[in-house]
Amino acid sequence: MLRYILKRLLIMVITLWIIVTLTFVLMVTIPGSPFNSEQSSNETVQANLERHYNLDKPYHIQYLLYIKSILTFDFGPSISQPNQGVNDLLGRGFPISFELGIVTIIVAVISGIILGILAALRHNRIMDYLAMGVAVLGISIPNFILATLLIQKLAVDREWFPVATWQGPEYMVLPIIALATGPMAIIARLTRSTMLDVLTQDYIKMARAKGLSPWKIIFKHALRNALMPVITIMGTLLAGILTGTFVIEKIFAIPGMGKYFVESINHRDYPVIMGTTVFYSAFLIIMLFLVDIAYGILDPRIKLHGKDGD
Amino acid sequence: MLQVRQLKKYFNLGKDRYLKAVDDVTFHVYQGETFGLVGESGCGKSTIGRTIMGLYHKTAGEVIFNDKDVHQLKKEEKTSFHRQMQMIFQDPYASLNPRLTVREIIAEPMEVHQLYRYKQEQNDKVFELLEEVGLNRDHANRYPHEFSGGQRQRIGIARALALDPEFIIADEPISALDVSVQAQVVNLLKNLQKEKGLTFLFIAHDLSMVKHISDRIGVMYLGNLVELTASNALYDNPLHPYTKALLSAIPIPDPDMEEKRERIILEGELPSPIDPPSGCVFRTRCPVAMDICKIEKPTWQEIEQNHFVACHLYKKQEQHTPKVTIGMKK
Amino acid sequence: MGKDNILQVKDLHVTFSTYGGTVKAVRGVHLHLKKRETLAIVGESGCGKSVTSNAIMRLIPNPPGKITKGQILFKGTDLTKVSEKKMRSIRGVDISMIFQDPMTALNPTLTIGTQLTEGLRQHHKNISRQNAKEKALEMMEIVEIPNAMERFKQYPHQFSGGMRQRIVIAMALICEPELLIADEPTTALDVTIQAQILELFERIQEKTGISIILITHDLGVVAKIADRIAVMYAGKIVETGTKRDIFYHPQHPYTKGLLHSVPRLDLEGETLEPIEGTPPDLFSPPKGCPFTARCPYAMEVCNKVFPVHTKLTKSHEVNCWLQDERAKQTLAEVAK
Amino acid sequence: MGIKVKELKNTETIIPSNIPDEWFTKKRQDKTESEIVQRPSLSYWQDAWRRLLKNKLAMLGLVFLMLLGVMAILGPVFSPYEVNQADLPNQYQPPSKEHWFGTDSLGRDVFTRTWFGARISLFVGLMAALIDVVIGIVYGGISGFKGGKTDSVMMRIIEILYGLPYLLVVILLLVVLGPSLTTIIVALTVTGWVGMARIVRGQVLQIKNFEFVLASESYGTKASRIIRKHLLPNTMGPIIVQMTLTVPSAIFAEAFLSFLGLGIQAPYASWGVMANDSLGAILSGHWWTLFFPAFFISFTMFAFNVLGDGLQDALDPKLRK
Amino acid sequence: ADPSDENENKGQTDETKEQKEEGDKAEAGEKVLYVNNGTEPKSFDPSIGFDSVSWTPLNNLMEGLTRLDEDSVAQAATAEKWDISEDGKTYTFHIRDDAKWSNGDPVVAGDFVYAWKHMLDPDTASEAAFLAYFIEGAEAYNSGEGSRDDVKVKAVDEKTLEVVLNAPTGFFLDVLTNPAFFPINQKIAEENPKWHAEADTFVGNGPFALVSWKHEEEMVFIKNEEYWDHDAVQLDQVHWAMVNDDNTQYQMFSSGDLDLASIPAELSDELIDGDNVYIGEQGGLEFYRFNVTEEPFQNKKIRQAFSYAINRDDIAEYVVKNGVKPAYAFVSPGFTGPDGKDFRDGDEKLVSFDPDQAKQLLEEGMKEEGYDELPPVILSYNTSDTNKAVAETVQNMLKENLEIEVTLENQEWNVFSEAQKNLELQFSRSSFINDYSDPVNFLESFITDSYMNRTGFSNEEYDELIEKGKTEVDEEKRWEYLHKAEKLLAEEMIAIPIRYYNIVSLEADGVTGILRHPVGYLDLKYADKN
Ligand SMILES: Nc1ncnc2c1ncn2[C@@H]1O[C@H](COP(=O)(O)OP(=O)(O)OP(=O)(O)O)[C@@H](O)[C@H]1O
Ligand SMILES: Nc1ncnc2c1ncn2[C@@H]1O[C@H](COP(=O)(O)OP(=O)(O)OP(=O)(O)O)[C@@H](O)[C@H]1O
Ligand SMILES: [Mg+2]
Ligand SMILES: [Mg+2]
Repeated sequence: MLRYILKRLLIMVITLWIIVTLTFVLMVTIPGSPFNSEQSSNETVQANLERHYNLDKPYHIQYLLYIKSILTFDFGPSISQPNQGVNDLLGRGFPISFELGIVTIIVAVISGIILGILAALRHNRIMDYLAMGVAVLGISIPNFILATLLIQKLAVDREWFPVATWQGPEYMVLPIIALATGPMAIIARLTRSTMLDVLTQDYIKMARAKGLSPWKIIFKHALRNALMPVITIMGTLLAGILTGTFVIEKIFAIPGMGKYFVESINHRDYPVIMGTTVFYSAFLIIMLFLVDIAYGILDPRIKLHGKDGD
Repeated sequence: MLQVRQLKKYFNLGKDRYLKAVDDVTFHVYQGETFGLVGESGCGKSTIGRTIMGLYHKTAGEVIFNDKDVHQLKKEEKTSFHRQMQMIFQDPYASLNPRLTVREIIAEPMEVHQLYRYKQEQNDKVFELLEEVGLNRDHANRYPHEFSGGQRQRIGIARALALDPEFIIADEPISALDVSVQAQVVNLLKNLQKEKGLTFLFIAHDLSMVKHISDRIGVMYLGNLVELTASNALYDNPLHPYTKALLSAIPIPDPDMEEKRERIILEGELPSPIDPPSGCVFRTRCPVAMDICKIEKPTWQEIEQNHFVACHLYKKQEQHTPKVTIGMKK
Repeated sequence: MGKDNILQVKDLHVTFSTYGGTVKAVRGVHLHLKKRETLAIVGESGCGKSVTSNAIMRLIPNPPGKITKGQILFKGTDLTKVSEKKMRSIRGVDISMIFQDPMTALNPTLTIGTQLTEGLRQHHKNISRQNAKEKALEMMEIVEIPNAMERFKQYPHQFSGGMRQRIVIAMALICEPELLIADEPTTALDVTIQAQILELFERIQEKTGISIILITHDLGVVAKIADRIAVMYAGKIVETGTKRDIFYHPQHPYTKGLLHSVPRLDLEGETLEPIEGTPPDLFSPPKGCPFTARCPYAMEVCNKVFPVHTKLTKSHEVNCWLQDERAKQTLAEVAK
Repeated sequence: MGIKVKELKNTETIIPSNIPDEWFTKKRQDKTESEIVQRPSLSYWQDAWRRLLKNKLAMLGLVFLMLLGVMAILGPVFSPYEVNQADLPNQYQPPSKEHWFGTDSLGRDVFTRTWFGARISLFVGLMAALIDVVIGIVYGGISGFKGGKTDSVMMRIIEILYGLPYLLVVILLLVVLGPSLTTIIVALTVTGWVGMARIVRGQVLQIKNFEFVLASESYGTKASRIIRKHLLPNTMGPIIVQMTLTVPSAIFAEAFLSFLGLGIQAPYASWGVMANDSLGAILSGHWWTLFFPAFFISFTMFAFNVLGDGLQDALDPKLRK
Repeated sequence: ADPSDENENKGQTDETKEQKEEGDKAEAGEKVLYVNNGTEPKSFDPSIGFDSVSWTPLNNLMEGLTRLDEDSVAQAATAEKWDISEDGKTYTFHIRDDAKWSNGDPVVAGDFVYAWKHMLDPDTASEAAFLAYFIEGAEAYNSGEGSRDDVKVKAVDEKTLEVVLNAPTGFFLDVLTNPAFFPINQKIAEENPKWHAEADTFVGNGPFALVSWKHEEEMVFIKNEEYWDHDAVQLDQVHWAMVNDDNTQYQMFSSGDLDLASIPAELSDELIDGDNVYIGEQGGLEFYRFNVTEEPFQNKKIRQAFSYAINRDDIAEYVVKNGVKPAYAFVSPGFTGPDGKDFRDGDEKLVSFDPDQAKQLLEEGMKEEGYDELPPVILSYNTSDTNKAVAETVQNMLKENLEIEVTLENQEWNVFSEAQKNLELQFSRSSFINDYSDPVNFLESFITDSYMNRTGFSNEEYDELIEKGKTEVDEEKRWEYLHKAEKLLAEEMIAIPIRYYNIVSLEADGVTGILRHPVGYLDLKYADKN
């Protein structure tokens, strides 16, 4: 097990290194510089700026500097907000995005699973169609439309919730609804199909033959097995939500990190690009790893080996 | 015709873990005979069959077919080898591609070997084969799922016959079929053998069926061949304790016989081929295990004419078979 | 028959509606079973054995399945009529079931212990965790699982096939039911393991006096442990009788065919006489005797009318037109 | 034969003595009769199609999509307006006889633009899905078929692709390829194929161990033929299902790119762009500018999804009997 | 550090936090204004925060030597008064005695010297540095060629600051209102170079003090009691939200969460005529550049034809809306000349909409160049909804009036501006917002080799006019030169003016006294809310 984890860690590091290198190449290939503001400017000023941020150095030096910054976990100051280190930005934004993401995932998972179970238990009946209708609707409405609509209808017209910003639990409701509908729908559909599959298994029949109550059968026997595929997509889903919050965070003025994924690139804020990329990829890879571990915990059959046997 | 010498096939499970699916197996198959291979599930029967076909790379040993080592064939030799040796698979549901018509399935080997220049010829051959296995030409354009298990297995047989092989490995061709259909297929195979002078390696776990069809039988246990002899001799005079237990465990469809029968119930479960017991692999369940069984692997020896066994109970020096009373239960 | 029957099935019909049409899986099954008796249902794949047994447990998935007709009397109560709740209290307590494949009948994500005790805890609300565990350990001992204490905490994948099947048996027996339905309990097992399990069945029945319905297509198994046999074909029972009736005096051509198509280890050089052809499609089963198309004795009438029920002896019953006097001639003809 | 058929309809009423003696003569054994295959001869696809036809919701989706296709082609023809014909003083006209879906912020006819948008959205969606399928099949096919080391490395590459900042890649593409429809499709497929590749890989990993593949190998079939004839046709079901889900998600992704300003070039607009441009309608009450494109996006998603579900059921071999 | 010390600190911060929270809530009767800054300010280091999101809050937290009054004229602020030398090159500022930092320190001349040299230090890499190039020695120091000491800014004494300029610069006092010229508390800054990064350490000298700054979330200003003119300040608190979505900030305004908001374009028709709408001028122009090095725009007549084909009224009224004014010249209204009249007065229209003229000119131009068909034209703009709408409209107008099919191409800002700088774009959208309040600020963009030129245009006469327009001491003459230069630009038609920028804002009922300037930044000093 330990060996396995170490091996996975090594692979992760290599993967990360490749990602970082490719990102650097991408960064220096695309045109533009962090100092292209619409304000007037001149060459001297530009030269000073470039020198200040080491951008006048040859690429290999810049690359090494980035690698160094990654190894020391200090990405230096942001260019577009020079007061603040990249670490500060991420350190501040991440907990918020993470909170938003986690609650969203929890809401999405719980509601998605409930919908999925309802649909599976009432396969091909009204409830099934209803639940899947909700799910498809959830996938169908672009979340930026949903967000604006929710604000207008529930916050402006009705004043049930605050419009925007991030000051307490009641501020979370609308963004979470807007953010969770999509994943909820995906999870609902996934749960339904695996649930349908699991329900035909012999061990479910066996459980029924034991006279267990349907409630027990679903939650003790079926759900756990039906959850596997949900777990599988959880890693990417969470990572997706983390980046996907850009739009929602903008609309709701939530000070999360979602915007850095987009704005750092729009501003060519190189340190932030590097920081977010490393952070995000590491997060993603760790998530995928955790999914594997979760798998091992949920499904005792899966043993974690150094190598996937074939 | 076919010689298998000290064949080993280990599957690498990553790092230093090996699964010894076939461990040191030696036997011959003569021209025109049916050689039966029995043993419980997972003992390595299919692996032997597949290694002989060259579908798996061997770990050690040799497979000599018509004086050539199957695993060291040159490219052109390979083609002719494929034409001489064919395989029928266990599961008639899984071994036919559901997206191809019966014609395409049967014609595929011919196409691969480019036997016929014209479609017409090829079709004629397909029809001929279909009729040979008791189907008719109307079936050619249908899909496998439209057939019953027995019919599907006939299609599999037709495919195996498409290249006019001399030697056919039948890997549990009937175990997935209904009892009433099993006999149909077995009879068909027997007839084909008679007509075409085929040689069979017949793999099954159902000893009664194997005995019915085979001239000689090899009994396998956990990757090892433990006994090999003519099928009657095996039933009349089983030597290896495992063979004895196996024979007694097979229920006979005759209530009176069943009641009279004394049976040896083996204790315990099949060990895992990943770390098989030391010495004799059967010793963990053997009712007459001795100390030596733990230490030494019994050698494969011919005790009587054409009767091979691997067991410490039988030593070559003592020509007579010792009367061993195997502890019987109930 | 009367009151000593623990179970009586009368004219059971089960259908499944599928994309392809309605499958008439069981088309009028009559069965009865006494206390301490082992009834074997034999027949080939798809003839409705499992559906029948599931119907007794009321475990037919609905949709697509439905019991369209008939009665299932268990100790006098008609199981087709009782509420789902009542049925739940019968399942596992009065009637238990074992499935064919021990690999799939156990939930891979729960420990053996949990799965063993949950039935007990469901039906005896006031049983303590400790008591349930003790009971389970006791059961594990009965089915000969060594190291029960340790095994209790393990997961199914850590067990071998034979042990799993024994666990499934223990699970079925833990609430001490009066009727056990075993649906091909040994088909997935090796012969030597199968022998162990069959042995176990016999011992348990001796000890507890449980009634068993054993479903199988292996005549050897039947010969070993059944008291009575019901031969099923295309959704109908075509012949029933004691073990000896069926093996030594088979009346129905299908039963005969079945016996002839299995090779016997103890006989030499016999030729197999397979039943030619395949069973009929249950989407549109033939009106008459379903075996007609494969029957060497087939007569006009077989095609048109389902044979009447003929009682040959107290225990031996058959549905075949050959029993009709007017068929004598045909019999003779074929005999030639 | 004086017996009335009626009498024999109901078995229960039959008294054996009623049956004429002639019926008890041996019937000629017709061998073919017993061999008859009862099922009508249908290929896998016919069978699946038949089952799909029975799924009302999926059919609804299919019909809607076909209608959409027709309207995308013919819609603009029906309209007297050109797509980009602005009429500034006439902006924000609600739906009327002249403008069925009203006019937008530049006074352009929303009806015409909606169907033009359909062309672009559907084209982008279908092309992206198609390319995903091609790359996904090749990549997933190789990864799954080769297995072992190759597979692990190829899967790591996918992880790397996931980790790269997508926007950077898209911007680079835009710079290299210039802004165009092609660029957008390329941008959508850069990572889009990954899902498909994973599915194909999973399928191939599973199917390559099926006995029919082994059977084919046993007579010396070459790898390329095995992939072509055996592996791919059998992965088609999940691939098609995935495809039906890729189309709407590509339409969505395009909308997202538009949201970031990387989408389709003005004055042409996809549904995504139209919806995004008129987000303010929620506030202003010019609902028609947002409603029509949003409605069609949603409905297309819906249609593809239910069709995908239907296909999943129809193509699932487990449900076959 | 001493652990007990730390604990103490903690206690303190906790306390201040509590206070702040109380402050956040705002007691009854307190005047609290809720405004939106859009995003997090880039920096509150006056040298670095060179963008509008920094300027707006900075302008209320700090104060330079001068401050714009209601009429947008630079008035004495931190400087009580100043003397200008005869030659117009030396300015001597006298700083108020009661000018204090929010921590109570007096504001001294050295703070200005420190701040300005800090801005000019090449290592600071200030984007604003070029604004200070009027000062002698500044450019040299900033470009690394001169020394810090040669920058002619000096503290004569505690309260007297002397600045020497390269040339007489009539608008220097206006330039000084830019936050880049705000002072920095030298003592604080030397102790803690990151003094400007957090509310706890920030020290300002403006009408308001920063009490809380939740990055990316919210800033709270309270009235600065140390401010020399604190009696003029009416508001008790200002809350700055950071909402970057146009619709959302309007929705917040509707629900009462904001007192000021901009008008989403779609709502303009509905709202623009309302009572609580402020519309004012802003020094800035949206225009379309020609690349005169690329066909067909090497031809003047073709360029003119394009300009004549564009109906700016329609663009302003129907596309951009929000009361913006169509631009018929380059320099926006809002610059008052020596005669007290606006630069635009009497000289409103240098270009016009005339389809017939346009057609004719196109024909002539094409003949001159020998075109049978006009080479393909690509109109580029950087991604934004409004830019797109305008570009689409321009495209439509060119098609309607000249029958030219122009292709549109939008690009991500960075790619776009890089390409524009490198003269890779043929016909591209541009905008200009004045950095300081003088027409020359815009006009000098088009001199040969200017960093801002981006058209390939080079004209000796024009360069000369601009040079004179910058250094001429006689203001009237200077303006004449500038008018000439502008006419020349229009005649050459190097860029098509489209519309002037304006400032539009919704103000909640009861909000008064907010100052907005054509060039300059939101000033809440006199703002009030009832
Ligand atoms: N490709 C493979 N990789 C790893 N292990 C394998 C592979 N194929 C077979 N084995 C293992 O080798 C052993 C022998 O398998 P084999 O299929 O030969 O058994 P068998 O005797 O044919 O059994 P059955 O009667 O169930 O078909 C088993 O333990 C099996 O798990
Ligand atoms: N859920 C279902 N949906 C549709 N048809 C079904 C279903 N379950 C069973 N059937 C059909 O009912 C018939 C009888 O099936 P059953 O499982 O009882 O056969 P069996 O005798 O148990 O066969 P086997 O020996 O293969 O287990 C079959 O034709 C089968 O196709
Ligand atoms: Mg096998
Ligand atoms: Mg069954």
